[in-house]
Amino acid sequence: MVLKAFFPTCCVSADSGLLVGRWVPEQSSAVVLAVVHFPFIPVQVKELLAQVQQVSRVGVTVLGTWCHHRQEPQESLGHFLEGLGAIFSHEPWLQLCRERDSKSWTCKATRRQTPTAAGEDQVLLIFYDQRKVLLSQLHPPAALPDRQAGDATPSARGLAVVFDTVARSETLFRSDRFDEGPVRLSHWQSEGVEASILVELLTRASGPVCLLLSWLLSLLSAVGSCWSRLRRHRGEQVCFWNRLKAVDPSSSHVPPKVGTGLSGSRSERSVPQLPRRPVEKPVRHVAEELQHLLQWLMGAPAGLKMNRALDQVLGRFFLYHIHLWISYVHLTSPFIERILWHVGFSACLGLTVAMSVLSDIIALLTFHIYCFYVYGARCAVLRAGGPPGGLYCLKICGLSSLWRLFRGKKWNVLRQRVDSCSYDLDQLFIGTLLFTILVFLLPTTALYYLVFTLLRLLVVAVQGLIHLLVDVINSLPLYSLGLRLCRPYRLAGSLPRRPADPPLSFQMQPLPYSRVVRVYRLPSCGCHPQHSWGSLCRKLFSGELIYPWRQRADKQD
Amino acid sequence: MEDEQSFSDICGGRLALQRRYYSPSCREFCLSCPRLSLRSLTAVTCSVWLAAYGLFTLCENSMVLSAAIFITLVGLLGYLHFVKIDQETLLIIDSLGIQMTSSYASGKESTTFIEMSKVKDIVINEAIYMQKVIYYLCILLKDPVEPQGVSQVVPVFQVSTEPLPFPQCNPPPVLSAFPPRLFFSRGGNLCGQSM
Amino acid sequence: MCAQPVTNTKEVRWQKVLYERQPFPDNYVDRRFLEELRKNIYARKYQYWAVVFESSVVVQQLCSVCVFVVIWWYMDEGLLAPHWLFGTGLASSLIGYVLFDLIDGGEGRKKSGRTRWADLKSALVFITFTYGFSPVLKTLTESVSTDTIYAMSVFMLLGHLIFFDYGANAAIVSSTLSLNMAIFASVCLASRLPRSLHAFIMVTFAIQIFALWPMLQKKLKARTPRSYVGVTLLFAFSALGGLLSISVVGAILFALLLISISCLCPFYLIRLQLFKENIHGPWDEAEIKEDLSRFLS
Amino acid sequence: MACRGRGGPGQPPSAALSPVSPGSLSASRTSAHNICMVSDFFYPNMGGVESHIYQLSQCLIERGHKVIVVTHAYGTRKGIRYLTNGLKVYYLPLKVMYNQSTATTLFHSLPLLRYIFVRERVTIIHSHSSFSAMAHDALFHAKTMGLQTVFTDHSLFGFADVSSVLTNKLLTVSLCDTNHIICVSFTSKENTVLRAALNPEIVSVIPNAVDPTDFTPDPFRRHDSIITVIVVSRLVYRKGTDLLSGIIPELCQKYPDLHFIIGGEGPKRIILEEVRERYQLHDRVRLLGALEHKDVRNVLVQGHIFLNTSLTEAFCMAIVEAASCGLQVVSTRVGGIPEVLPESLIILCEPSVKSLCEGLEKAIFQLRSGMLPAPEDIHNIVKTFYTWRNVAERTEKVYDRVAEEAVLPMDQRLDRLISHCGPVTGYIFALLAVFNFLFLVLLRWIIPDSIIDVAVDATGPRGTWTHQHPHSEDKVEDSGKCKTR
Repeated sequence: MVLKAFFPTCCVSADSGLLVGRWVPEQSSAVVLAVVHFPFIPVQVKELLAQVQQVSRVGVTVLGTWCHHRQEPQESLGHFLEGLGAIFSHEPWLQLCRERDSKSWTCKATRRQTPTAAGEDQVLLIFYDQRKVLLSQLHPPAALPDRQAGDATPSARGLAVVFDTVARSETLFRSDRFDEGPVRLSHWQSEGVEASILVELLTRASGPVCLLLSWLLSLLSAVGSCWSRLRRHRGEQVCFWNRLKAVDPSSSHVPPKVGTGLSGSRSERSVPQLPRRPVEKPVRHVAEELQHLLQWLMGAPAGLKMNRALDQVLGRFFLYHIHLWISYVHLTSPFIERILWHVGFSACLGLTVAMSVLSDIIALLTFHIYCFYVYGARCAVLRAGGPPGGLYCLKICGLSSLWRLFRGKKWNVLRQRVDSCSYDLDQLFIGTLLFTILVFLLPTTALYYLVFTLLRLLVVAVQGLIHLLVDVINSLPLYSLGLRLCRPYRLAGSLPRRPADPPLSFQMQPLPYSRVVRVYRLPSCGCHPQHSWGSLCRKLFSGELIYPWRQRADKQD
Repeated sequence: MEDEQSFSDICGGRLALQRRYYSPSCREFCLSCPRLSLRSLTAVTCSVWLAAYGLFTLCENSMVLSAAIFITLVGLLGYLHFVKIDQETLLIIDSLGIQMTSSYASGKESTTFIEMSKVKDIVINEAIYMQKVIYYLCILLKDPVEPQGVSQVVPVFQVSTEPLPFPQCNPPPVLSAFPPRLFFSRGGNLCGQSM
Repeated sequence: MCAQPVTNTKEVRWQKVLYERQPFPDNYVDRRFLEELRKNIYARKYQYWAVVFESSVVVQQLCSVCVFVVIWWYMDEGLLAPHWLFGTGLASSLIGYVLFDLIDGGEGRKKSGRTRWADLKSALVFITFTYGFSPVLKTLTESVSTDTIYAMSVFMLLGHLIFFDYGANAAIVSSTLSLNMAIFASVCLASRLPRSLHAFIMVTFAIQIFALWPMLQKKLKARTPRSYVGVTLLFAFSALGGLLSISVVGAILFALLLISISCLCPFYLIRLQLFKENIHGPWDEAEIKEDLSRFLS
Repeated sequence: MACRGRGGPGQPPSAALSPVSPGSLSASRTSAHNICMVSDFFYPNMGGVESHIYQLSQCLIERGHKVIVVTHAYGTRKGIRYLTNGLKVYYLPLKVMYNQSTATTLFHSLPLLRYIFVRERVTIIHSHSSFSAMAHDALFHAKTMGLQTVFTDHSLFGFADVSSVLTNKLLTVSLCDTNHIICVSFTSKENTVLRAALNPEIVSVIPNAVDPTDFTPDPFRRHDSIITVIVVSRLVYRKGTDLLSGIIPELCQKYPDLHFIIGGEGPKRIILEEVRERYQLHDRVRLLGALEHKDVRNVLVQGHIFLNTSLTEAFCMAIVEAASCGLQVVSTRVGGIPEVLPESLIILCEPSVKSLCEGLEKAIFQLRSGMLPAPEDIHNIVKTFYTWRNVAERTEKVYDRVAEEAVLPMDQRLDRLISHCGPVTGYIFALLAVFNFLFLVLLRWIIPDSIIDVAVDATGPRGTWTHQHPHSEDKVEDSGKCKTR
């Protein structure tokens, strides 16, 4: 097996000395962590290593020698380095040499104890950036649980071992060359801890800052919405009083109070004109639009030939309903206003709360559309004076069973299939009569159903969009994305190498954004729509009620 | 050490294979297909523009022309950036891993690295691809949970539509790095039929 | 069959068995090849006049449709008073009802176990529902164009003729569907009449001619074939007469149609029998001739 | 066939991967064929056709031929798989229309089939089952490409109704220029000859076979205090389930110690359940539901009498399997059933409840009086009748004969279509054949045959399966993995 030596790039220009690092026998790879410079006392080096080993629980040892020829090759140094191998016994003993022109590297690994003296392995030298490796995490994070458990023997495999080793032996990097320690080391922090502390602080801080920023952002939006709400309300009030004042002199018999709207709503045709409140206005607008729509439907919509009598009956019924709705909204609007105003403060709890509240308000204010949809779809017993006829769902059911009768078949409930059946003459006659009538009335009801279903779908789509947004906000890993943006190397995806020159260098490739989102996605609580598109369309066609955002169990009751 | 050979892909186009040996334990295979030829580019652009001009003379709306130009540009950019692969490189480092790099015509590079410890096997598999049946080289990855199983199959050298240069029944030289082995996918259990 | 060297090939006779290895090649064709082939074993012999007699059912049904359309036309034009039609219909229904029981001396009634009370109830249901729905029928197709209604009626009446149970044993026959199509057509046509009373009477008449009349016919045909032929002729001539009063060309065409169905078609059927070649053999799917439903009842 | 002019850069290092040119192949060994079995019906679908294809292929591989199977994808089983002994199966992604048969347009399968035929260097196309649209498509394409064709018909068809008139016409078209046809029984041969208006000389009769080692008797598994009747078939009308529903109450009332075990599933199961309920026979009539093929033997050995109520049958494998297990067989006298077993082993009845009841009573009487031979004896007689090796041997002769024959060139093929299939159909299909040819020319222009790389033979004279993979086969089988992309 080829021996792999991972060498930190920061030690490339270090003086000659000893290589300190970890030996991973199962992969036959040597992870060099630092270089101990001359002069040193072997005992002290051993002590230091023992300390490090105790703290980090990584088997840090002396791996071999490092020789940097700045001047002419010194024969004596070579021999000296050879001799060191006897003091620090390690198997295999690594000998790394860099020539002056920095182009040529020589790398040898010798095994002493092998009886055949030619125990030289092939060595593959790989450079790595110590700082980046220290700070980053390899994905997929396989070694993570091990480290948390504080297991002394890392079961990480492959490259994760390198990461693990570097990350664990942080204590080794505490000292720099300005320290007055007994042993001088060369590693990524050896140029001075002070400077790097700032960097480190910044990096450490970037995480919380990201968190804080995201929180601030949501707070800001919430406060903003609250503020705009407050301000608009105050402005409206001022306007209202101004208008009242303006009205007062001309028509003194109108009492200056809010309740005037009530008297206005009693009049038959005219929609109450008085105070227009922020909620009432759009609601009223929607209601008016609905009225126009109904009037259009009561004529000959899009040139369709509808049954006049049924058309009129249905149209009048829905118009009456809209009228009821308008008066209801008008009556309750002051309370709703107040409630909404207070509810607006819930936005302080975050953007998602505000959006959820918004979704609920939309649902509340489009209740009439929902009602129409239900009436159109099936004869719900919501009101005493329910709509005439079972409308669409009943009609479809009736038509399908009568069509079976028409063909002389019937639905067998026990066997769940269509059987042929011989009917009596009078059954046939009445069935066919009803079938004919239903067929000719179908277009009228279908059109009403279609229009109201489209309206309902619009509302559902808006609500769904809001839910989706809330879901995305809830589950988006803001911290990880921020980290990826600011410090791409912290999340290392794969580790490509560039074979520029024989010594391979080891580069970190940041995780792509899509994978960041996928890996760090928070578990979202949002319920996904139960229906597929096909089943949704089928349900729409057969006139079943659809509740895209509700659990199936709720629908039973 | 470097040598170069030329092959034809499954559609009959030319492919060049370069082999580089950095060291006995580190080899690189580089498969490059010819760059986008000016002639085909011109032909496509001209045909799109001619069609647009024909449409323009019919409906006399100059939007058509601008839309055609826009579509051509966006399509070309998209083609160069996402579709057209100029070169695919496979770097194999013994006992460390396999790195696959594909460089697109626009200069975009996408790199994947697979650790050797995750590689279960390298096989040539056979598959139905569009209206063809092709051989392709792929890397089987080990399942971390179940050591016998295969968690993923990574195809190598998928120069867009030319999955593997398997010309003239010659085993691709890439395979000399590994013991070439044809992968006979088994039928598995067939409804309990004893076979 | 396999490469066994056989010395006395001539003495070995070929057998139609698979379990023995025979000294013949696999593609050997014996003299006995196809000896079990039979042709036209189930072919029937037809008598000309019998076929003509059977074709009268078709003629009857064509005439029914014709009479219905003619009556509707008269009503639409205002040439026929609804009261008169109702009276006639009622009278003929009563006569038919009495006849229905008289022909077989009440045997059929005993067999089916249907009481007169049930008959009365059915009649009441017909009348009440039709009368109750007639205003709805009147306004039902207001917004639909007349051409659409005509097209639908023609389509439905054709369907009625196609699916009617003429006594053939085929998958396409469905008397229920045929009757329903006729009622549908009559409702469509009735909704075009000027008043709701017209509509009511038209639908009643449709029930009489499409539902009750064929029942009587069937019994007549089974019991007294001669009177049936007479009734058919009478009915055909009355239908022709009615059509003649509306359109001469139509009447001539209709007469040609009736003649071709009752005389020419039987002739062709018998001529074409000569060319019949139906192959049977051991490969045919066996038919289950017994009635197996007795095990389940 | 495609010819490769130039060799690759550098000579092929291994024989397994060397280009196989058809010329050199035929020179080296005339008797070895490259056979492609095409049918919509193959494992994991179960049935007579499926096991026929599989067993025949195995025996042909054993005899040194190269065999591949082409069928359509079943669920997630798509792509290319290898079965035992390197039988290569292509599961093509074609749409299934009805009853596991693919939809046919006569054209859409040409590109893939042609690619497979070229890369596998197929010389003989062997299609199976007249219900399989893919089989007919493959015949059509193979003739366009100039390959030899063989067709095996597994079913019988009547002549009486409209649907059979139409299907027979299509069969006439499909078989009119097929080189050789194989039928599974003499009745089937007569039927096919009549249906497709063929020359009987080009129709061979090669029966199906049963692996006798799979169906061995086990007399200890059955209770001798009672009499058990076994029925194993799909519960559909054509298998006479309606007759069965009449036989069960009739005989159960007569013989209190008679039990029925019914294996199989189908739409008619409900009437059996109704009968069982109506006559309170829950303890005596057991409905096992769908059976896997390996369980059939375990069911068979539990009984004394095997009852087959089919209304039509080309070659009834079920009665051979039952007889091989040592059961007395009672069957209807329809189709090719009388040819299958000798009189001593089978009681033949007319397809009616009365006749079948008489047959069963006769069998019960024989059983009680001890006149029946021992199961072992029956097994020993039956196992000599039908073996797959014999089938393969005889099929090989057909291949040898076909390989000598010339495939009709395009003009003669058109002539034959027009003269043989009637004026209207003939011209229509001649036109379609011309279109097919033009489509083939187009495909050859887009992807020339020389570009299509040759597949590595797993079986056949240069098969790599046996030489290279005795170990890996075991290993892979143990892990039970199956994957394709």
